[in-house]
Amino acid sequence: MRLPDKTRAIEEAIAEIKDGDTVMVGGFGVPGTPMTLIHALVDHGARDLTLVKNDANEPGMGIDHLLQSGQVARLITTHLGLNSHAIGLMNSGALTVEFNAQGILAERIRAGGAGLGAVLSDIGIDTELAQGKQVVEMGGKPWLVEPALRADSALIHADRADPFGNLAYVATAQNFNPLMAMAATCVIAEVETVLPLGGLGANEVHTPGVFVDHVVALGDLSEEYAVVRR
Amino acid sequence: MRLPDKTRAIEEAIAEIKDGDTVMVGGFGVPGTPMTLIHALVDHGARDLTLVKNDANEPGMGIDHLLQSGQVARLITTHLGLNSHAIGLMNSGALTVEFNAQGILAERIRAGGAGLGAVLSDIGIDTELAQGKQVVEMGGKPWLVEPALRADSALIHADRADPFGNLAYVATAQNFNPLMAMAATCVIAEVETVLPLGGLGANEVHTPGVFVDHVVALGDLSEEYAVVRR
Amino acid sequence: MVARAAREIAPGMVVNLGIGLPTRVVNHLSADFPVCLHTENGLSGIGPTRGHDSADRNLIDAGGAYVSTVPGSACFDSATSFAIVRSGRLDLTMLGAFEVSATGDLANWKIPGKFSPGAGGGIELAQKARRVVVLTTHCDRAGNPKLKQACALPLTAGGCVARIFTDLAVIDVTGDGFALVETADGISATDVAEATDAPLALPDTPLPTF
Amino acid sequence: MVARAAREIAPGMVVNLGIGLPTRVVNHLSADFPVCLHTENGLSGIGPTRGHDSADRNLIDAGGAYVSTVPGSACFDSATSFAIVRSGRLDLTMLGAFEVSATGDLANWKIPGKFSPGAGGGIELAQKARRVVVLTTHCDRAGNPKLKQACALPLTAGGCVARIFTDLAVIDVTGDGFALVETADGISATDVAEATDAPLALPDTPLPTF
Repeated sequence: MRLPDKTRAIEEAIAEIKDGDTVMVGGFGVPGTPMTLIHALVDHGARDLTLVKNDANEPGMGIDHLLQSGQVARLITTHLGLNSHAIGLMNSGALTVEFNAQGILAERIRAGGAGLGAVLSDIGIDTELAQGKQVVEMGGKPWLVEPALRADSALIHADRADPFGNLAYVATAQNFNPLMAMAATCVIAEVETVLPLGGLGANEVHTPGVFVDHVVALGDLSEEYAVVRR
Repeated sequence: MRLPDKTRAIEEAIAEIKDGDTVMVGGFGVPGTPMTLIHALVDHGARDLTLVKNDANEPGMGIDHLLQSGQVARLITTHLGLNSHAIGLMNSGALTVEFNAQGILAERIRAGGAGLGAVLSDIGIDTELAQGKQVVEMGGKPWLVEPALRADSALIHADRADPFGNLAYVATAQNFNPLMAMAATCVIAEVETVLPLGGLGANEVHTPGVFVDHVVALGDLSEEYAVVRR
Repeated sequence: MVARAAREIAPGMVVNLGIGLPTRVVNHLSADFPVCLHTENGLSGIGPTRGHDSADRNLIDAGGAYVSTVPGSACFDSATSFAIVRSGRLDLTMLGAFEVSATGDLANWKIPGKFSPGAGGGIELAQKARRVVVLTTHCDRAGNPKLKQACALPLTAGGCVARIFTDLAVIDVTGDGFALVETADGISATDVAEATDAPLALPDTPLPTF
Repeated sequence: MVARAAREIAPGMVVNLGIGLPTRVVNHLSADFPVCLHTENGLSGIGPTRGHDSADRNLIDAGGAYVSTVPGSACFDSATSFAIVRSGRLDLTMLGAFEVSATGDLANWKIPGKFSPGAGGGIELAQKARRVVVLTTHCDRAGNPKLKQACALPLTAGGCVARIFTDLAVIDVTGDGFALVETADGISATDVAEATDAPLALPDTPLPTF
């Protein structure tokens, strides 16, 4: 028994993405955002996409490239505060935005990855975020139904991987990546270092390779990954 | 800013457990079962306990000591196949047993640890495990409501820890431990090695110390932790 | 039958082998066969079973057997382990059975009044693996058929079984009930039909043997 | 006011400091003060902020500032990070505010038609931290009071705020509305009452200053 090899050229890895797909994108700010896969998706050209991402990065960075190119119809997110361009698109009606509480977005994605239907939560139950949500009674208390989220593809950034797709993250570049890596039909991971099988210890794996479909080795990192000067 | 020290003597760590408490116990078979904390709880003597544990270990091992001493009124579990003694107690009515599908028990505990009310699942929906469960409609489909589980205390076994209670597990000794370590008011971890602060890398932590209340350093491991001869 | 069942595993699959007979399938997979074996107690990439003296006290499968790792193994908690199962990442599971019905219902966890140790992870494996096959003796110890028109025992999951490997035959569960696919060497279609408590469709072509 | 707010942190607490003014509290905690700072993007044990040249590109707080770790820091995913918040493991959060009501309602994420970038993690922090305190200027840039009988803006969470630190005063939210606890040096109770758009209870004893 040996574990299969899932390393791919980047074009091959993202070839399956189609117009109208839902695509999850890891990252919280710069850390963990798969900048290179995002550029490949711009080149690929799939349109009418629904993106799921914590934030919209900053103007001219990360998923803002996909917003600029007009490939995104809908964005499921938690906060756009650092991207005035995204807020402009939202206010003009060119982009439909669905806001979630951050931890609830995380749980909805995780529920999708765990094969659950939904989670019940009381977060935001007395705020406008509760509007339009299904409510169920349990134990004499009302709960909001927060449906599981899955995607056609997930774009993941990891620090290290092996050819089977076991992934390890560093620092705050973990964020939504391990959750999204469970919740898509096709999971594509760009990684800074591809180690040989066995190079990543069984106990240091954050995302088991079972969840991952394609591993793309990054070359030298572009400026977009670097520390942002503010 | 320095992180607080949570290392304790074992008697002090388990002193808070009271008659009638719900206690989660990590482990799947021998790996990850906190054998030493279990013995301390036998010595402590709290009665009328509800235990939450994947399995009942084998006769004369692990939580079987608590069953033998008559301290357990109720057991929430997934499988008792290796403990004929536990099955005998169940059949005689001396022990109330609630069976859960294994992954659903894991999710119910995780939901408790994540501050959710419940998860919606379709597991076992056409079997007798669904009997008596609340059903909700979502997206035109019926779903079982699987309520979150929390406990008064959780007994955890980890391989390594630092004094703040950051925990790391090895091999299949992980199992329910990281989940239960999130889901109790008082989380007590026995650990094979206590490293100084900083000795456990930030990226190799499986359970953040924020969830852990007491860290108990183990001395030499007893025979109960060893490979079982069958 | 175990060797025949092992050939059901296609290259690249993620596979869970249930407790009992299915576990033995691992001995029929070569060292360079590309496959990922999963066990629900938290390991992907199971390697060969270990004896007492070379066992790692912390490394077991869901049945309690001591196992090893392979290069690229990963360990995870029980929630992640069943996330793999429920989210459709398990290509195949091989399970034991007390009874299988002609519509693919599986009963393998409870004999009311006699045996009720809990279902463990069996319900999720049976309900959510992309393909569920059963590995079992054709009849129970008393000689009663395990393949029946309908299950009498409490179900593990309904309509989940695609194929059954027994000591007598390979049988598919089709929309029209059981269909004989192969027989064991020296076993006739009539032998299989007589040991099966439901109609058994025969192919028009000659039956292969295993 | 930031220094005063820092004294609100008791030894041993797990604390989340919101974006804006609250983040500055970290500069008023000594190196040996026992506390665990949490940031919702996945880090417990935040150390001092880093400048551009010494920053780690992968290590930021939820506001995007480059931070450092301390011995014993741990990194985790966003689901685990909010599990900490929602399950009651966060002893204290310090948040900014647009408005706080006399019943402790907090509005800090949306000004309809002007500012609606999404609430991020604010709703969960406000609703689930064991103690929520607000750190804000007493009035907005136009001079309008932020402490009001009722919030006009969409709520972040209802009845969550226990105490408010402003440039003028420390004010508790009690069952009977706002109660003045301390004033800033040189500020009278009358000054505070005039800048507050709701009744303000005064203590019978002399007011401490900060």
